[in-house]
Amino acid sequence: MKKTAEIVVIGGGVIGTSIAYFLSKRGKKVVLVEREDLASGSSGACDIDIILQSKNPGIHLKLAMASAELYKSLSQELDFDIEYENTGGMILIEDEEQLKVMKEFVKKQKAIGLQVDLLDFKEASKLQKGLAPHLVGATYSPQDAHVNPMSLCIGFAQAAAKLGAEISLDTAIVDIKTAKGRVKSVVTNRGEIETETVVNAAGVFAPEICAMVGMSVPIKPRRGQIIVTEPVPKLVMGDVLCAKYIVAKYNPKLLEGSDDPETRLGVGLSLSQTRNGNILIGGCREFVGYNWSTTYEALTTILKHATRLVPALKEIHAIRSFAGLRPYTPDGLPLLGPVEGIEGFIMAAGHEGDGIALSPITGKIISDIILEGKTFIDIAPLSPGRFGNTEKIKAVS
Amino acid sequence: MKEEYICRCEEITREEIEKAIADGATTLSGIKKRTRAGMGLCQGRTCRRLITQMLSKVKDPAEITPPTSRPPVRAIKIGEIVEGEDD
Amino acid sequence: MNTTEIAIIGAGPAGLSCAVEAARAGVKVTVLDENLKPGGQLFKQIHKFFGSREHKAGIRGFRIGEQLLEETEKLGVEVLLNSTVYGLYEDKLIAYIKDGRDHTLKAKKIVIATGASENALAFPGCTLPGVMGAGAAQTMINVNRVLPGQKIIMVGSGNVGLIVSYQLMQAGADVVALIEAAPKIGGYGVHAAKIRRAGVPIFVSTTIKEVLGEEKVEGVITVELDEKWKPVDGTEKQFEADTVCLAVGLSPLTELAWMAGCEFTYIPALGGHVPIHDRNMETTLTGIYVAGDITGVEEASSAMEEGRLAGVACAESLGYYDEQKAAELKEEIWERLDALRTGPFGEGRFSAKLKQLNARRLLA
Amino acid sequence: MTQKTGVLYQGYPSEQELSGAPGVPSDERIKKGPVAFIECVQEIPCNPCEEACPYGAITVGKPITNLPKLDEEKCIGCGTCIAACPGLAIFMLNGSKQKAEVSFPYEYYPLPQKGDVVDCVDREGKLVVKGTVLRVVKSPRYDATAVLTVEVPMKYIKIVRSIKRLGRS
Repeated sequence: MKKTAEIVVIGGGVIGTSIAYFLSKRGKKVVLVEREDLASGSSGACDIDIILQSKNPGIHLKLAMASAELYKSLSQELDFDIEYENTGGMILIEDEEQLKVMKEFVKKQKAIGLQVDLLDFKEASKLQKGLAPHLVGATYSPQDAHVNPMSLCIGFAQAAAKLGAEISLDTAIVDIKTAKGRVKSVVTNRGEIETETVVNAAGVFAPEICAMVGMSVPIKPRRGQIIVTEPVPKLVMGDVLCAKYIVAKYNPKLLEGSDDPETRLGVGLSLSQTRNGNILIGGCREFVGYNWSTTYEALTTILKHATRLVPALKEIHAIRSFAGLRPYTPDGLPLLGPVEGIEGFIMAAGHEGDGIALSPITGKIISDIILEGKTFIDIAPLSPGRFGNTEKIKAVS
Repeated sequence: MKEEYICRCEEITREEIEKAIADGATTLSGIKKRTRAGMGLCQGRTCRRLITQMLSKVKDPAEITPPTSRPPVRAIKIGEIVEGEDD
Repeated sequence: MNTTEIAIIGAGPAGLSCAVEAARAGVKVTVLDENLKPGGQLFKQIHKFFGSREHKAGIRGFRIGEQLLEETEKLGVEVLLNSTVYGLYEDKLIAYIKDGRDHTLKAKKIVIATGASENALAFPGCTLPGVMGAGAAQTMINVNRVLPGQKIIMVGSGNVGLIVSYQLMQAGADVVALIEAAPKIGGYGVHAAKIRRAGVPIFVSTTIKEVLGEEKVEGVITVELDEKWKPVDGTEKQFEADTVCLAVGLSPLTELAWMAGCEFTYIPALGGHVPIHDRNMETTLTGIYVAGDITGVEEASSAMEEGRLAGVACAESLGYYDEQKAAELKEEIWERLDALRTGPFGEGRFSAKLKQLNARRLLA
Repeated sequence: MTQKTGVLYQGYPSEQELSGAPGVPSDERIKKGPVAFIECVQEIPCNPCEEACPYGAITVGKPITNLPKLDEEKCIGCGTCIAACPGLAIFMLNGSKQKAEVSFPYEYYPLPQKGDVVDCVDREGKLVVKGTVLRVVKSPRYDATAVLTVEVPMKYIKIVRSIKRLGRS
């Protein structure tokens, strides 16, 4: 039997569920289709940071600041505890060279209105105990926060369902049918759904969905690995990164071919402590394709780096590690908005390591675009076709 | 009658797990995401079989496989991992 | 990074037997075990083993452990104790902690002999101090010489439940009752008879409804079950007890096999999901073998035979035995294994292992 | 719940199970003098009793799950098999005297002394009669399994199978 929906959202991660919620809130009949379970992709294999400081000054940081605002009231709005906490965040600085880079970064961020300061070692130690004495200082922003990404997905999905959305788990997309340049229906392993609007929020699998409409997008999986500790009393003040994390994130070319494993693996500290007390110790950035393995080299390199900056971690037991794939794009910005040449096919993927921070604002933007054709900010820099990849789109009937 | 704990490490009761199944969880990872059962020190060695029995009311136990198995399979002090053999 | 020819993870009956068999063929063998003493289950098994002379029947478990240790020392097997293997990585790299430092080991062949862990049971009060696995209680009394309590309720009538009840009494405790949820006793009648004539009542079709006590176990309420295993109201009984031992089966410790990428099959009679292996005990990953309870929960006697099988197969694949010599040795071991898997108790495991071997053929 | 009888339900062999077991001697033989009484009624893979008997009076053969068969003529009641049985399922009965003598494996401490008056129990551990300890054999070959012999009234020769553990309240 043929089902119909006004909008089909593909992907049960923090992006897809947010979009489903924001559209349902505005009366749209949404069907969210997820191949496995909510948060079973990158959203279930990441850290918990909503960090603004790591965003590139410009539209990236503006989106993150807008998103941070939405987060403040989200638990109440969803009537679901997403474990949101406005903890603040720091970026540890190890040497003078890094200090120079961070001074520049902070200046640009302040210009855009981010509250962030440069602290010396003494001030930094007041905020975060157990820092290594050789550190030269740290940045600090009270606006950084964290959230439980899995609870976020479940919270968004349950709230969307209450507003009439259908959450269809264990449902794989087989094909997307188009005619005369318009989306006609979505074929899944549980039947076909007629719809005129499809939102591709499939994260690292977005290219697979795009291929169904003859489009190629430069979203590549970029593996990260995280080590989880036993629950311990409060130790980490909030989101604690290091300057190397920033460098690794925005300069992949710098990392290739280096013989120092920390550089080659794009290792950068990303420390946060869940409400339950487990500490997440990250991270790294590697282009290894669709490979979710955890590696011995990453485990030892990440932990050596982390304990060099925060020696206090040495006394704690590691109980788990995991790997996740970030949907990387060449310019570090997501692909948001309609695809030229195919009516009703909306992109919402490619958030690299910022999916958690940008989840609420992506939901708002995509719902604005679908309902009003525009949103509070010019999203041209995020256009899916900006990489010149939309010429031969399967627009034939 | 006292609470009945299925996951001892994270103190998750039978009721919480039944709710997660009712909310649509069909795998051990799905229950782990929704309740934290299996996230503790023993990484599911104690509760995995009990939860599988609960899940087997809605799913064939042969298809109920554990979440991805990851190092470390024992709780290891981080200081010992970074203290390599060559250091 | 250390290297060796065969790395065996787990120095229990399976691991040690495998080491002896392989070392006897001349192979360089390294055994890793997280405990301070090798032998796994053997050193708490103070009862005499079943089987025939070749299975070392009539000898107490811990003495078999001592014999195996002597053989490993004589044959120059490297036994790394206090060595916790925490990762088996993609390129067969073994990562372990020994004496507080991180090490890695590369081996041509890896034998995973990590055994099984005790199943838990959930009931109100199951987290009270005094509720423990029967195996744990057995370790306490026979290895650590500490009594877990005085008045003990044993849950489960398999061989573990029966034998540990007997050994708890030998250690000076009283077993107030043994309860079994199934309608009949699971373990050997001779083990049941030992505890019945020592005054231990056995209640079949009975399970725990609740364990009483605030800080620790103070009592147990049991309830009877109908044929559909549903509690029957009004059949509650209350016992005074300070300890509840759970002997409700074991599950294979398969984390390392899953991590390495071995394929599994689901066989409840063997303890659930078990790695698929062939007649050489080799898994679906060439060079990675399994032996003992990790690949099907049986008893120590079968574990030792599977260990020997893996040892011979590894030696053969490394060229230390020619095909003909290896075939002879393997045939002998298979005969001893088959002998253990006969009779009303053994044939269930025989057909289960057959199913496991067939799963390998289907994949080949 | 009515308790069904038999080893699978009560944990010890019923009368019928014993009468059918090949390891159980005839009443006549028991009257003639000491003889092994093998309460092994389940086919488990096990044969140490066969090799322990110096007189070849016990046969298991192949497969080793066969129940042990007692040749009551060859058996002289030496008791070596009692401690050899991993299942502690072999006893020695002597019905040739005024009172019955029952020998059984005993692995508890403290051990009774020769001449002690002890509480003799049946297969359910119930006290049935007081008895006197005739012998306590603790040979190294038995590897920590002591073999006790108690003297009890003849009518209990097929009932008494052990004694209450000493030093218990």
